[in-house]
Amino acid sequence: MTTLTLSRALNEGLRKALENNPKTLIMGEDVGKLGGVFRVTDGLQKDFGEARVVDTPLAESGIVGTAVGLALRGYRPICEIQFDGFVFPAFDQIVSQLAKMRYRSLGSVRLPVVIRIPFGGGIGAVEHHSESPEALFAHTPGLRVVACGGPADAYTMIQQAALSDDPVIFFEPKRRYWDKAEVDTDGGLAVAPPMDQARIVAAGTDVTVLCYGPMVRTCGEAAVAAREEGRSIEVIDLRSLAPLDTGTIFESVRKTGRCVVVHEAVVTGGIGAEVAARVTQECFYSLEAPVLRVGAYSTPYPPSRMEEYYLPDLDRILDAVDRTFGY
Amino acid sequence: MTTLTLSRALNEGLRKALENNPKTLIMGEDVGKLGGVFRVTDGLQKDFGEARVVDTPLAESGIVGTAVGLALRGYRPICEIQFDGFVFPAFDQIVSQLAKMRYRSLGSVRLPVVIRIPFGGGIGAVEHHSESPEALFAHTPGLRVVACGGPADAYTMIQQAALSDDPVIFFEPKRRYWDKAEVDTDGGLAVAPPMDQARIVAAGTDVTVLCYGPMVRTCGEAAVAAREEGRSIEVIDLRSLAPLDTGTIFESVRKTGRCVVVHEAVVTGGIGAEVAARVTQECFYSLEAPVLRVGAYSTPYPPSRMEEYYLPDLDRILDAVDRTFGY
Amino acid sequence: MTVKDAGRAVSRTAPRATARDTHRQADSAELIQLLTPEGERAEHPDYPLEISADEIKALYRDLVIVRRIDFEAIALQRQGELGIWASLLGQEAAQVGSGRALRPGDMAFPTYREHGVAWCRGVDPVKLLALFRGVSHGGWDPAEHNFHLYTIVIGSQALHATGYAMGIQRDGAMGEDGDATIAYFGDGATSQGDVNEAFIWASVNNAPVVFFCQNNQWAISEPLERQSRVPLYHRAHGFGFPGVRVDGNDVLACLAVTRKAMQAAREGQGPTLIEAFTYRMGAHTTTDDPTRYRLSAELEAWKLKDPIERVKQYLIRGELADMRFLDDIDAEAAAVGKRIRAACQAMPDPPPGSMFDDVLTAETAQLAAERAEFAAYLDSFADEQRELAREGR
Amino acid sequence: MTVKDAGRAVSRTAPRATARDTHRQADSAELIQLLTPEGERAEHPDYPLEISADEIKALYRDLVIVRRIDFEAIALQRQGELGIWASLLGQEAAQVGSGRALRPGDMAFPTYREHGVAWCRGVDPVKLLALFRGVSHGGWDPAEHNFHLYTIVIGSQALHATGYAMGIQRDGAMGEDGDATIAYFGDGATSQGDVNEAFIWASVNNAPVVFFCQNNQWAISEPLERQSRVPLYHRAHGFGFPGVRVDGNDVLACLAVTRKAMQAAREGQGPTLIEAFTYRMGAHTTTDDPTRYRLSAELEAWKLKDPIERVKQYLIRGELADMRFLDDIDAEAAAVGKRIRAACQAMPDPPPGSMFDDVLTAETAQLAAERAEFAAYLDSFADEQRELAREGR
Ligand SMILES: Cc1ncc(C[n+]2csc(CCOP(=O)(O)OP(=O)(O)O)c2C)c(N)n1
Ligand SMILES: Cc1ncc(C[n+]2csc(CCOP(=O)(O)OP(=O)(O)O)c2C)c(N)n1
Ligand SMILES: [Mg+2]
Ligand SMILES: [Mg+2]
Repeated sequence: MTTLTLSRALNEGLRKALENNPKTLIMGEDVGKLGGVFRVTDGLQKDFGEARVVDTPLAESGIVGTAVGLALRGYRPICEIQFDGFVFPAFDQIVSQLAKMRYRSLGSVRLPVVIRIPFGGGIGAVEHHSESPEALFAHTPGLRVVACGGPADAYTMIQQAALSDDPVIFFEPKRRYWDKAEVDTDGGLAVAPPMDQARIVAAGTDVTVLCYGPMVRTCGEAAVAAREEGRSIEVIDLRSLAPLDTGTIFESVRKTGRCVVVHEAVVTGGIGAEVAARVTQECFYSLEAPVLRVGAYSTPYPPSRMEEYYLPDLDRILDAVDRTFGY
Repeated sequence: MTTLTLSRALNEGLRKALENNPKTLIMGEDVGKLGGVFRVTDGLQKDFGEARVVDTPLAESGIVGTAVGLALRGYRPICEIQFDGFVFPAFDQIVSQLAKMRYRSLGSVRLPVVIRIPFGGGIGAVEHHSESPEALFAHTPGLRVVACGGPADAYTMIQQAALSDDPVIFFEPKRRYWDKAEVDTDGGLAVAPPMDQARIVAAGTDVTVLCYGPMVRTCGEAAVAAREEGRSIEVIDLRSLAPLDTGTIFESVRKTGRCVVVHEAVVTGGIGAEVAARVTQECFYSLEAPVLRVGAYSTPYPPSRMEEYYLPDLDRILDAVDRTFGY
Repeated sequence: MTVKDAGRAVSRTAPRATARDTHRQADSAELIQLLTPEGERAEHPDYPLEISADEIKALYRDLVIVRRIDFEAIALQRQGELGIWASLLGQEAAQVGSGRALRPGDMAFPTYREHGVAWCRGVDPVKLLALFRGVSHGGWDPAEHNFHLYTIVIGSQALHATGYAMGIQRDGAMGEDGDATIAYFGDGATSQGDVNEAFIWASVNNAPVVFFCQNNQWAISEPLERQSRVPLYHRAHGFGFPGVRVDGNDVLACLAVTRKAMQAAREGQGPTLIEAFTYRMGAHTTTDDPTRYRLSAELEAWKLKDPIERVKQYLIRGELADMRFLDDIDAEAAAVGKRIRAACQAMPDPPPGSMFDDVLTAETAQLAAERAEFAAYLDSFADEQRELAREGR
Repeated sequence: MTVKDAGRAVSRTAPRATARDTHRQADSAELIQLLTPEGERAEHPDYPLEISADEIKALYRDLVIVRRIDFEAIALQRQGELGIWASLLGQEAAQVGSGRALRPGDMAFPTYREHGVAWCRGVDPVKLLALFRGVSHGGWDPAEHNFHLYTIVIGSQALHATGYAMGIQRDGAMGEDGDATIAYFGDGATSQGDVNEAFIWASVNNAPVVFFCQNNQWAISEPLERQSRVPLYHRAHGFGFPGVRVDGNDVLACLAVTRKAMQAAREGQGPTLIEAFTYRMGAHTTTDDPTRYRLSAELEAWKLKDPIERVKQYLIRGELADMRFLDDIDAEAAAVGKRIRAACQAMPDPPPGSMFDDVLTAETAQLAAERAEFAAYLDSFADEQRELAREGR
């Protein structure tokens, strides 16, 4: 056990991935000497060389497109997209090539490509640096979409993503990069749950709160606050957004009868919509109230001086929890 | 009243838009002499010249990016994306520029840009020619997303889109291009409902079926078939996917107590998810059954020899309707 | 300003006429040619080509067969056996010349029109028919013949080829006997961001990739001057690597130029852009109607530059081949045609349930559930039909 | 092959060293210069510049003031008043020279670093501070000063500028007194598909747009050789329009070269790519730490080429300006600095509800409902606090 920040945990996980397989590569803008703008790849180029930790030209379509080519040659690229808002120039290569090439080949080719995306707001950044585009990828068959919420998961999930023979869109909660926690760097992967399994962060009986990424911590705090008011929240970190671990979700909702989904992304058409639709369909007779959603309003991400109002926080989560008891 | 195919109705609507405003432009690949691969712009270059009906270089980001620039200079470009699967190279310009520039400017600029996208399957095409990416745009604040279902709507909605001072993503059901219907080319816009209003295609009392684009016809046929079996389906053409006309939707569901959403797009994370989540939240006590969704499976669009199994058809819709009565 | 004026304002400033002139007549000074349209051997100082009569005859065979495959496919489409077909008519030399310049270890990244290259790589044409029939989206194993899947989204494969080439560098598989890649794309594709990004990646990494652009003068209905106002091979210079224009209807020149570029690439001299100057003799695809946008005079002029005829003339004039040889090739081509026609007609539709296959390496629970649900749904119809059948009895 | 070998396989074939050499020392033959680092006037046959002492003094004033604005902004960021700042230090001449070459009717499309151009266009620097403070995403009216909003997504604005230029063509606003546009971007941006697509659109349409690339040698931590192995201005030739390299630290050369290119554009001669060869003297932004990736020696060498110092030397040596003038300018700059600092510190946060403004021209019912819901939610806290206050009483 070591105490690591989330950013450091990813760094250690990436190091393991590079050590364990000489075909593993890291590519992206500024991932080399600089170690990435969040230092997630710090020191890796020094130790593994410029051929394995590659500073690419400044073009995201090029990064993903060449990663696809490298994968076809047997490599396992892990691409960094510098910020969430800059994944869109690569969108075509991701949805039309990366996600579909295996299907196109009737299973002849494997595309073990990881696309790391620091996502979400809360760091006082300028435009395009606080986006939450995960629903766009979850709607695209052929991709695995995951998000880590804390250092321990970051460490194991990035390794699992690197080991996956399928493309993985890997979301990292950028405002939690500096959060610290105990990480079991010895036990490692052997004891870690698979990355497509949800995790019960806090057990509870009255209402299920589903979340992922940066909202895991916030929802955990909400559960603590609610407990003081005598309300028992079960917090589940979805971890995998595609596929969803519906088993864990349904079991909890059948128990609690109430459900709130929380994410930073825009509510309309977000992951919460899918979760709500599925939960309602499968737990219809268990539900005491409709699944409520907490997330961003139907506006672009606002200037950062307003973000505290835009982002779901403890109050808005508890407010939604309260509302589920109003039915 | 004239009988027009959907493709011809769009053509007439575009002609009106060009006639009514000298700032209106049409741009895209092969929209000139060829008149577009679906002939939607047939004859327009001949009549309005190469400066107003513009054959562009072959690059979708360039098409949308220059359209944004033209809009800033006071023009009103209507861009054609040749097929749904080719909108992705333009995705960045659409979600990060077109959708956000007005917000960025605190309302100083208007972006009256229409992006026409023939969408959906059923025409026996090769890969990338049968996609249904509408949910990706509906999740993006700053865009209006609409789909026409038949010739009459095509004629008026494309004109309304051209008149809109906001960016409009305009989906055209490509397998319905050759469908014919009566179009009121004299009454015109004055009598047409606004494009963000849903339309009751067939009134009914037992269950609400929501659809749009190519599924409007299919759902209409399902309603007829169901009537023979003594079941009264209310079919609603959503027409606007962002924003949703929730007023019309909720009113119907509160009346029928049952709801099925039908689209060609992948079910997971599709428009149906959002509709289901909202309907459940707002009509919770009226619902006799969960909102069910009919759409594509979690696979890429398959080779066309399998598409009849992949696409929602009358049987699958009626099957879902039946299931809502099983609760 | 009136609507009409707007039109004029543009045409006054746009250099269309000039561009058109530049593009249509490839300046013979810049066009590498080793076999004239009349079937005479030409020499080029930079591209000496030692080639035996047998080798030329083999190329002739390829040319005739791929044209026949194309012909057959068009017919199959007309008869409803294929959904669509993208004809290579007129581009046989560009494809066979470049395709035969490749070594087994080289990897080719095609568009949707490289049937001639597929042939050279040993891919069964029936697989191509399967794609255009709607039975598969490709479905061959790219590693089997080192021929990647057809790519329909314009330009994407240029980046795949470049990434693959970067893999070759990392494998240490460079050198005289090393590997290289070739990316095919059309004139229209040069406008896509991806193709230009591939030029950048290839040049800064000095990657072993050759960009082979078949400039067939048209991108569906758009003539080249809608994509560029200078010859396309110039583009490479701006990115810092060589670009050359070759007579795309000259199989020998295409062979020599591609071979040299591939060799340079594998030996570490980096990328080359080859512009094969040719012409799309047919429609863009079987659903296209070129009479809407181009003049038949252009077609007639290009008929005189036919890529097969000139080889035939060369062989006959030089008495390198007799009628018997030519007839044998025709017969062989006919046999290939017959075989693929039969195979196409006999090709069963894929089992509907196979649409759930190969989405990911391991099926998700979600997909497994959908697969099962679909199977049950299909069965329900079978049940219904059985019942109906029973009732009928 | 071992991991280490892989590294070697690449470096053996990549032409890094050469590229680095090419890039770092701009060949003086190709670099247009009208004022040497020592402050001596130089002549260039293609760029004769008639300029009065007063005009040069005005440029000097601009340079000093924009540096001061930058300096103030960095300080404000350090003090927590701004979230981040992208410094233009070292690039003042490129921005002021090009910015002052524009006519009122011309439209400029900046990145996030064009504070000097903003100044020339008359945009209040406080608006820039508002953006970096997180109060707005820009928020000025592009039409007011013909200065577009800052664009953060690398390269996007090159297409906007080109489209705008196509609008100028359609307006018939070409000609000697017509309009043109200028698109700013960095060296790193030249790798983006969008920038290359803009080159294509501009050239095939012969659009009145000038591409002004400030090659400051770095894209965050990546040196130019990760983006190109040849000088960037070469890029234009491949697309069929002229490219030139100008000393980006020479305000006179930047003025003359931009003026000529803009004039050519408005007169219908099409686009030009200007590569302003300069250096990012500071960090990429205030959150960056350049010591991680570059040597201070480089910085020292560039200090000798300071864009302001050379103008000062020129003015002093030619006795065109006295100390009083220089002091006055410094005082004026200080005043500007003081004013914007005070304005920044006094800048209120936007009312939270304003985040719902200006999403679309007409608010949707959905958004109106969200706005109302949010207002009620905020009120509930106010209520709570009022209650708490009451209870406290
Ligand atoms: C990204 C994208 N946009 C549009 C299309 C539709 N389309 C298919 S082929 C084609 C023209 C291609 O022209 P060119 O690159 O010259 O190749 P050619 O067909 O002439 O071989 C177009 C526009 C596409 N396949 N992909
Ligand atoms: C599409 C996109 N990808 C990545 C980034 C992150 N980013 C911001 S500035 C920058 C480097 C830009 O370098 P250059 O174009 O040379 O401009 P400079 O900052 O040197 O002025 C990067 C990678 C971005 N803003 N947009
Ligand atoms: Mg072509
Ligand atoms: Mg730079």
